[in-house]
Amino acid sequence: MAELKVGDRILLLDEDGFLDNAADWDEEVAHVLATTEEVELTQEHWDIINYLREYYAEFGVAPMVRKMLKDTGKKQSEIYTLFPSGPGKGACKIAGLPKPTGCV
Amino acid sequence: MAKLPKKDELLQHKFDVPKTDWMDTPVEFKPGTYCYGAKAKNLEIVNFPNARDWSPEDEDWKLPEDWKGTIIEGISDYMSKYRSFRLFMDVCVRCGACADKCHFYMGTGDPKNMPVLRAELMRSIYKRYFTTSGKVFGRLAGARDLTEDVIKEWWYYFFQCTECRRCSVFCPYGIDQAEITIMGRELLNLLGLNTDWISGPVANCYIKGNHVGMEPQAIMSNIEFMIDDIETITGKRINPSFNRKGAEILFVAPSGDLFAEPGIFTCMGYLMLFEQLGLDYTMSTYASEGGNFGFFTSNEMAKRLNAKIYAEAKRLGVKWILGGECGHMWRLVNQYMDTWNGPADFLEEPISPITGTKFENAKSTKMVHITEFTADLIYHNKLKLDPSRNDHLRITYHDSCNTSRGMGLLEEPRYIINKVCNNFFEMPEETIREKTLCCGSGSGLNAGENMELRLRGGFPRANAVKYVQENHGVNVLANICALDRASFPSLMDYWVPGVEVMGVHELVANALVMDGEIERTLDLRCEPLPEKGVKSDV
Amino acid sequence: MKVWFSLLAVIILALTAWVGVEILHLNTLFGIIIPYTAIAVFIGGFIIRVVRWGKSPVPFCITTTCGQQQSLPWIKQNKIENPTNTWGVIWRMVLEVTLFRSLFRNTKTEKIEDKLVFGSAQWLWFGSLVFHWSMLIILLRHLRFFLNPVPGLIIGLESLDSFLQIGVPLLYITDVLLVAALTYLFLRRVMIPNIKYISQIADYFPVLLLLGIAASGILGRYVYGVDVAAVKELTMSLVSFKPTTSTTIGTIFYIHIFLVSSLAVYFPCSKLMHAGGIFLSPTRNLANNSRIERYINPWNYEVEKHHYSEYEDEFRDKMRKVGLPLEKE
Amino acid sequence: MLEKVLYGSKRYYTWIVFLMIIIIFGFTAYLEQFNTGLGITGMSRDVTWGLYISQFTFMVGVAASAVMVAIPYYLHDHKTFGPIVILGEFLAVAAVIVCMLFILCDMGQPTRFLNIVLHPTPNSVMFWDMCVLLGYLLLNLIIGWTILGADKKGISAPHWTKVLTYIAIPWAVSIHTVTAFLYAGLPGRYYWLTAIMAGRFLASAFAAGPALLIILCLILRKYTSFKTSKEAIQSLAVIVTYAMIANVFFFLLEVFTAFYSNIPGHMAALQYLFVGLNGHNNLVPFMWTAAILAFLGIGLLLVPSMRRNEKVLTIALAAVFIAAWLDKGIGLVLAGFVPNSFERVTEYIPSSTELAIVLGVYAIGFLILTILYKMVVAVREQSMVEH
Amino acid sequence: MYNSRKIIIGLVIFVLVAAFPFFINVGKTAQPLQLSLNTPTINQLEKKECIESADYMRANHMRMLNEWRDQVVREGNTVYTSSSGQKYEMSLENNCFQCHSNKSNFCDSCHTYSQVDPYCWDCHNGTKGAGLKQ
Amino acid sequence: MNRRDFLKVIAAAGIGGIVVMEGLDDFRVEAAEMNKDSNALQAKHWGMVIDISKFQKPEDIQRVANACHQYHNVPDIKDPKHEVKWIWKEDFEHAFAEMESKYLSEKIKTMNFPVLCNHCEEPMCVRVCPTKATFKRPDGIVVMDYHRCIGCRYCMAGCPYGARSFNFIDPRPHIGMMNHDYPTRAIGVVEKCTMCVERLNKGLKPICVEVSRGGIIFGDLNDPNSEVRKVLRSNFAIRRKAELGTGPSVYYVIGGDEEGA
Repeated sequence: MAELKVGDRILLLDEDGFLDNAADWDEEVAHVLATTEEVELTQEHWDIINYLREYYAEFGVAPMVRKMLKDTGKKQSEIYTLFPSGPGKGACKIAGLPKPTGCV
Repeated sequence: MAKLPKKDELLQHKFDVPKTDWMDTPVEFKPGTYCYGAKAKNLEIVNFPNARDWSPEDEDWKLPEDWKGTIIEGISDYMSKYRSFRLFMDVCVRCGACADKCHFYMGTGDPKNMPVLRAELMRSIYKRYFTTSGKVFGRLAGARDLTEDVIKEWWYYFFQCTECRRCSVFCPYGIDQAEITIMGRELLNLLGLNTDWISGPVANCYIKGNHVGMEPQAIMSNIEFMIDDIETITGKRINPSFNRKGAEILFVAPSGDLFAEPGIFTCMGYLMLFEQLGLDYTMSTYASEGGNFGFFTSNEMAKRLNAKIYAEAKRLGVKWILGGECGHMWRLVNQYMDTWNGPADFLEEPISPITGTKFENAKSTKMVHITEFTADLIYHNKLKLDPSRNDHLRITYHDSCNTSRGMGLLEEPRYIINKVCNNFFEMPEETIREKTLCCGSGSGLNAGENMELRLRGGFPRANAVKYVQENHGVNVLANICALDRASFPSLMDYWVPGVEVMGVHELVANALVMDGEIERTLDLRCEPLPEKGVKSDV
Repeated sequence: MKVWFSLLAVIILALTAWVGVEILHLNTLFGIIIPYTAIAVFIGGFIIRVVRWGKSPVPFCITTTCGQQQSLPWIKQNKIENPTNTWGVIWRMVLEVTLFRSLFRNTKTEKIEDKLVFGSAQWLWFGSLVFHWSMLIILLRHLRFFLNPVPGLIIGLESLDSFLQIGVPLLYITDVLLVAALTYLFLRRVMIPNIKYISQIADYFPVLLLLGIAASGILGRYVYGVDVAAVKELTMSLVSFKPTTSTTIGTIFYIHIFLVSSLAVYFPCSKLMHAGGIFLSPTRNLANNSRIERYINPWNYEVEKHHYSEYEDEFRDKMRKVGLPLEKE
Repeated sequence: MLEKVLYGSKRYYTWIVFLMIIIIFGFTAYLEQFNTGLGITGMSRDVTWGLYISQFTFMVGVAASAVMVAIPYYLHDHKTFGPIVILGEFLAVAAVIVCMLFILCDMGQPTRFLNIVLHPTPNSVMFWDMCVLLGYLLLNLIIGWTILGADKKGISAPHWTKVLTYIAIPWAVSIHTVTAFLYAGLPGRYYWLTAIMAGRFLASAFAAGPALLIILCLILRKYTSFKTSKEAIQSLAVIVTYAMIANVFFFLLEVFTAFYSNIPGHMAALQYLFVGLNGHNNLVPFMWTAAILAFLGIGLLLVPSMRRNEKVLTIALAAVFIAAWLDKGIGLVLAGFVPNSFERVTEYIPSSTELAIVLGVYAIGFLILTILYKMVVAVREQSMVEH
Repeated sequence: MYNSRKIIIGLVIFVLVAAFPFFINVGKTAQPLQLSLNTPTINQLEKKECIESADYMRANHMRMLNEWRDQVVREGNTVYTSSSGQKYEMSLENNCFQCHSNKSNFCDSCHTYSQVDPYCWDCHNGTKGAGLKQ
Repeated sequence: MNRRDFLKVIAAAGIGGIVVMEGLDDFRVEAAEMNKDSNALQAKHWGMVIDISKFQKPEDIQRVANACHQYHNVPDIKDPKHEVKWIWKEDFEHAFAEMESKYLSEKIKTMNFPVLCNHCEEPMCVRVCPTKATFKRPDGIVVMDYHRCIGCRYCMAGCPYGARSFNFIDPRPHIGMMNHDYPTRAIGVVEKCTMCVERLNKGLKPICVEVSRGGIIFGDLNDPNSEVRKVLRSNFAIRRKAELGTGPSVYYVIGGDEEGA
C-alpha cells in the first residue's frame, strides 16, 4: 500500500492515492495531496475543498457533481481547470473524501 | 492508475493463439485490466474470511494456511449444491461455438477469454481432483495441479467475466459460463480474494442500504435536488414519499439512479411519472438499492443484501413492489429473490392501480418491472405523450444482458421507446435481444483502475453503436440498466463520441405531458429543447 | 502431439483386437466377454453419471432466456425460447436435442480493420447434425443384427439408406455422411487455430475412435466381405444370452466390435456424456416462471442480515433531521 | 442467414405451406412413378422425352439468364443492376436445381443417377451437361451466398467472388450451349439438327429469363421491402426486347432454311407444329398462341411509352415468357420426335401423374427461390431497418 | 437424488432403449441359420462343394457375382477358373441356379435372415420352381 | 496444427490404413482367373446380311422374331407406346423411307423387312450414352449393360433406326414362356438386340440366324472370305439410312437370286 509522508506523519493511501482513513485529513495533508495531483492550492480550490468537506461531514458521501456545481456556482469546465483529474478523482481526493463506488 | 491506451493500440489484437499451450501460458497482470484487491475493512464488515490488505501485483497473496484444502472442499461442496456446476464441468465437448461470442474475447483476443477456456481453468482442477481419468492420466486428461498460480489465474479471469450469459445462448448444452464464474468467485472468496470495487459496495450496501454508501440524509438531499430541477423544468413541485408505511407500492431503484448522472435523470423520470399518475408509492432509504453486488461475491452475500427488499416491503405494509431500471437486479428478482427470501405471502399479487391490469407474470415475486408497468400504461392510453420533444434524439436501444438473457424483457422497453420517440433504430441483430453484447463493465467490473479492460470488453457493443451512428445518425443509447448508465458514457466518449446515454424513463418523462405543467423549454438535463419541428442533424 | 496420441490410442486398440483374434485366437474374449462387459459398463456407467448429477439439486431457476418473456397479455411471448410451462420446455428440449437449436444460432465474429462483423456460421451445426443423425440411423440399421425377424421399419430404413445403387453390397448413404461429417469435425479441430488451442486428447480421441469404428465397419462390409449371416448368428446368440463364437467371421469384424466396445466403455467417463447431460442442463430444461411460482432451493438456509432496526439505530438522528418516519422516536 | 427463412409474415407462411402441399402432391405422384415405372407418363417408344426434359431445357435457359444482369453490372459497370445481381444468381440456383430434379424425374433408374459421375463418359454431351450445370449451380450458390454474407456483415465481398463472377459469365453461356448440343448433334432428328440451335437457345433464354426476373422484382417490390429501381427494370426490359426479337428472328431462319430447301425431314417438324402432320395436330394451337404472344410481347416492349408503363410491361413480359415457354418448353423437344425413325407420327399427351410431378418440381423450385429471396430481402432489410 | 421422478423415468427409457435387443430376445433361443442343400443336382454330386469354399462363398458371393457381371457383359469373359483349378461358366442361370435351384430355401432364407435385398433378382429370376418376383 | 503437421497426420493415417489392410489381406481369396470360352466365336466386325427373298411371307419374320423374343425373354406388350422389340417387321416405305419413290414397284412396296439394331460402326447410342451402359465390343457388336443403364433414353433419341426399346412398364408379366436360362430386364432400362453375344461367347450363332432358314447370313465383315462378304460381293445390298454415316452392319439383299431393285 502506498504511503504519504506529511511532515513526520506517514499516512496510508489506497491504490489511487486516496486517503485510506478520511480522519487523517487536515489542511497540511491537503497540500501534500495536491502536489500528487500537481495542483497548487488557491482560494478557489479551497472554496471547493471546504464545500466538499462540509458536505461530506453532513451526508457521509461526496455530493453529486451536479449538486456541487450548483452549490458552488462553478461550471464543470472550471472544476476541471482547478482539478485536472476532475471532481471525483481530483477534488474529492485532495479534500480527503473516499472514492465513490457502485453503479456510478 | 494505468494510462489509457489510444484507440488503435486497443484494436491491435487478433483472434489468434499463443505458441504455448494455455496451461503453460502464465497469467500476466497487465495494469488497466484488473481491479484492486478487496480491502480488509470491507471484508470485515460482512465477516468474510482472510480479510487483509493485499494487491494482485504482490508475489505473495497472503492466502490462508490450508487454502488448497479449502478450495477442493469448496468445489466438492458447490458440486453437491449446484447441479449446473457439476454438469457444466462434465458435458462440455469444446466445440468452440462459444469462443467468439464473448465480448472480452472480441475485445482482447486473449484465448483464455473464450468461455470454453475460461471454464477449462476450473475444469482442469475439477478433473485433477474429482475424476479418475484426471487423477490417473493428469495432463493427458486435461487436468492440472492446483497451485497459487492457478488461483491467480482464476482471480484474473473470473473477474474478467461479466456473467453476461451470451455464451450460454450459443452453447448446444446451455453451458453458462456465468455459473462457472459465479462458482469461481465463490471459491476465491473463501480465500478472501475479491476486488475492491465489489467488496466496497457490498459493505456499503450491507450497512447503509446502497452501494454508493448514501446515508438517509444524503438520499433525501439528492432527491430534493432533483425535485428542484423538476420544478424548474415543469413548474411543478412534486412530493415523493420515503419510508412511508401504508403506501400501496414500494418502489426500489438502483442507487446509481439516486446519485450520479445520467442515472439521476432516469430517477427524475420515475418521479415525474409517479407524480402524474398520483401513484400511492413510497421509497425506502433502508432498501435503497435494487442492485446487488453480493451476487458478484457469493450466493450467501447476495441473499443477505437482497433480503432488505422484502423485509422493507413487509415493514412498510405495501401491497406490492415496483422495480426500477436495473440490470442484474432484475436477473435476481426474476431468478433468485423469491427462492432466497420468499415467499412474499405478505404482499398481494400486483395490480396496476391505474389500469387495473393484473401482472400475472409477477404472481409470486410480487415485483413488477417499471417498463412492464409503463408499457401497460401507454397501451391503455393513460399517459399523454408528446414524442416530438424527443425529436432531436436519434435513439438506439441496448438490451441489458441480465434482463434479456436472465429474464426475457425485450419488447416492453421497445414498446415504450417507440411511443415516446419518433426516431428509433435497432443495432445489428447479432448484437441485440438475446444476443445482446455486454457493456463490458457488468458484475462489478466498472471500476476506474481496469478501464482498459472495460473499454476492450465494451468495444463490441460500441462497435454496434457506431454502426447505427454511421448509418442512422444515432445520438442516444437508451438502456434500462444503472450499470449501463454508469459505464457507457466513458465507453461512448472513447469509442463513439457524440452518443449520449439515457435511461428509458428519462425519455418517457421528456415526452410526458403533465397536468398543469408549464410549456417545457428544457429537457430533464436542463438543456434547452430544440424548437418544435426542428430535427437534429442526421 | 495430442492428435498423435489419440491416433496412436486408436491404432493400439485396433491392433489389440487384431493380435487377440488373429494371433492369439481369443475369439471368446473379443466376441463375447468384452462386448458383454462393455454394454454393462456403458449402461451402468451412464446411469451412475446421471444419478451423480441428479444428486446435486438445481437450487435456482437459471433458465437462459432467448426470447420475449411472458409479460403483458398483448406482448407476444416466445413460448419456446422463453417458456413458462412444461410444454414450452418440452418443445425447447426437442428442438435442442433433435435439431441443435442453439448451435443453429451460431455466428462467426470477425475483426476487419477496426470493425467487428458477425457472419453466418452454420457449418458446425450442419456437420454435427449430419453426424448425429447418421449415427442414429446407423445404430437403428444395426438392429438387423439383433432382431429376428427384422421389423419392417428397419427394412424400410435400410432400403432408404441404400437407395443409391452403388457397389456391392449397396453403399449406405449414412456411411458416407458419417465419415464426411466426422472428418469435418476432426479437420476443424486441427485446422482452426482457436479450436485447436482448446482441444484436448479427450476431444480428438472420440472422433478418431468413431472414425476407426466407421472405417472398420466399412472395410468389413465393402472391402473384406464379412459373412453377415455369421455375424448375425453371433449377435443373436449374444442378445439371447446363449453366446457362441464363430471362427468364420473375419478379424475386421472383431476389430469393429472391439472398437465399439471401447467406445461403450469410454462413453460414461467422457465428454460423450453430453448425450445424457443435455437433458439435465438447467439453463435449458427449466421454465422461466420463477416470478410466477416460487422456486424452491432445497438447501436454502438463513443468513445473517443487517435489519432495519439496526439501520435505524445507526441513522436515527440523521433520519429525524430530514423528516423520515421512524419506528422508535 | 438460414435462420431468416424461419421468420416471416403470415403471407409468407401461407405461401410456403401452399408450396409444400403441391410438393407433397407432386412427391406422391413421383412415388407412384417410381414404383410403377415411366409407363405412367405419356411418353412412348417414339416420343421418348416429354415434359420433364422439355421443362429441363427451358429452365436451363432461365438459369443462364442470370448472366444478362451480371454482364452489364460486372463488365460494363451498369450500377443500377447492383441490387438485383444477387436475385439473378439465386434465380439461377433455383432454376438449376429444378433442372436437375427434372432430369432425375425422367430417369428410368433414378437410384443409379450417380453412375454419371462414377462412370464419366466425356464423349456424351449429357456428361458435360451434368458438369456445367453442377458447376454453374456451385458458382452461383457460392457467389450469391458469399455476397449476401458480406452484405449481412456490412463489408465488401472478398475478391475471389469477383473472379468467380467472371468465370460464371462464360459458364452461363456454356450451360445453355451444351444443353443445345444435347439435341443439335443427333443424326436423323432434323428439327434439332441445326447449327443455330445454341443461338436460339440463348436468345430465348435471354428473353424469358430476364422477363421472369423482372416479374419477380415487381412481385418483391409489391410485397416486400426490396424495391428494385425503375431504371434497372427498364434496362432489363430492353434486354428482353432485343433478345426476344433475336429469338423470333432465329426461328424464322429455321423456317426459311427448311421450306426454301424443301427437304422433307427439315419441314416435317415445322409442319407438325403449325399445321399438323398426317392428321396429327395436338401442338398446333399452342404454337400459334406462342407466335401471337411473341409478336404481342415484342410489339408492347418496342414502344417505349408502353414499356415504361409497368402494368403494360408486366403483360408484355408475361407474353414473352409464355411464348418462349411454349416454343422451348413444349414445341422444341416434342416436335423433335416427329416424325419418328419410321416416318410415323406418335403424339404425346402428358399424363396427370406427369403433370403433378412437373408441378411438384416447379413448386420445389419456387420454394428454393422463396427461401433464397427471403434471405436476400431479410439481409437487405436489416441494413436499412427503421422503426 | 433431486428431480428423481423425471430422472428415473429418463433412465428407465435409456435402459430400455440401450438394452432393447436383450429385452426383445429374452427367453428366445437363437435359431442357427439353416441353409438347405437339398436339391436334385446337389444330391447327385459326389463331392458337395461350391466353386470356392463355403465360407468364402457365404461372405463373398455377391462380390464375385459383381465381378462376373462386368467380366461377362463388358469383357466377354465367361469362364471362371476357381482356386482349385476347376472351370465354371460365369452365369447365374447356367451355373449357380443349376445346383441352387431352391431359391426360397437357400438364397432367400439367408437374405431374409441378414436383411439384405439384392436387386439381382429384378432380372435374374432364380430357378424354374422359384416363381417370379413381381 | 500447421499444414505440414496436418499432412503428416493424413500420411500417417494412410500408412496405418495400408498396414492394416495388408495385415488382413490373407483373409481374402486370391483373385481367380477369368477367361474367354475357348469355343467362343470371334471376329473383327460381326455383321449380317438379310436376304429379303427368304422373308416373303410375314410369318417368316414372325418366326424369327418369336424365336429371338422368346429366347431373350422379350415381353410381348400390346400397347405400341410401351412395346419392346428386338427384331420385327417393317415395310419398305417405313424401313427405307428416304428411298421412297412414287413409282416403286408394288412388289417392293409390299415387301417385308426384318429390322433390328444395326450394330453401327459409329453407333450414335454409344456416343451419347452418359454412363457407358451401351458400348461397342471389339468385335463390333453394340451391347447394353443393363446394370449400368440409368434409363435416360438419350440413346433412343440418338438412334436413327428406332432399334431401341425402353422398359416403360415391368416386363415380367408380359413374358409368355419364360426362358429360365436367360435373365429378364428390370423396369426403367433400355434394351435392344445384342446379336446374341451370350451365344457367340459359347460358340453358337445368333438365334435369328439359326431359325432364319438361311435368310440371315452372319459373319465377319472384316474377313474377305467370310460368308457375309461373299454374299455382299455377289449381291447388291442396301443399308438403312447409310447417309447418316453411322455405318450399319446389317445389310439387306433384296431379291436374293433375282436381280436387285
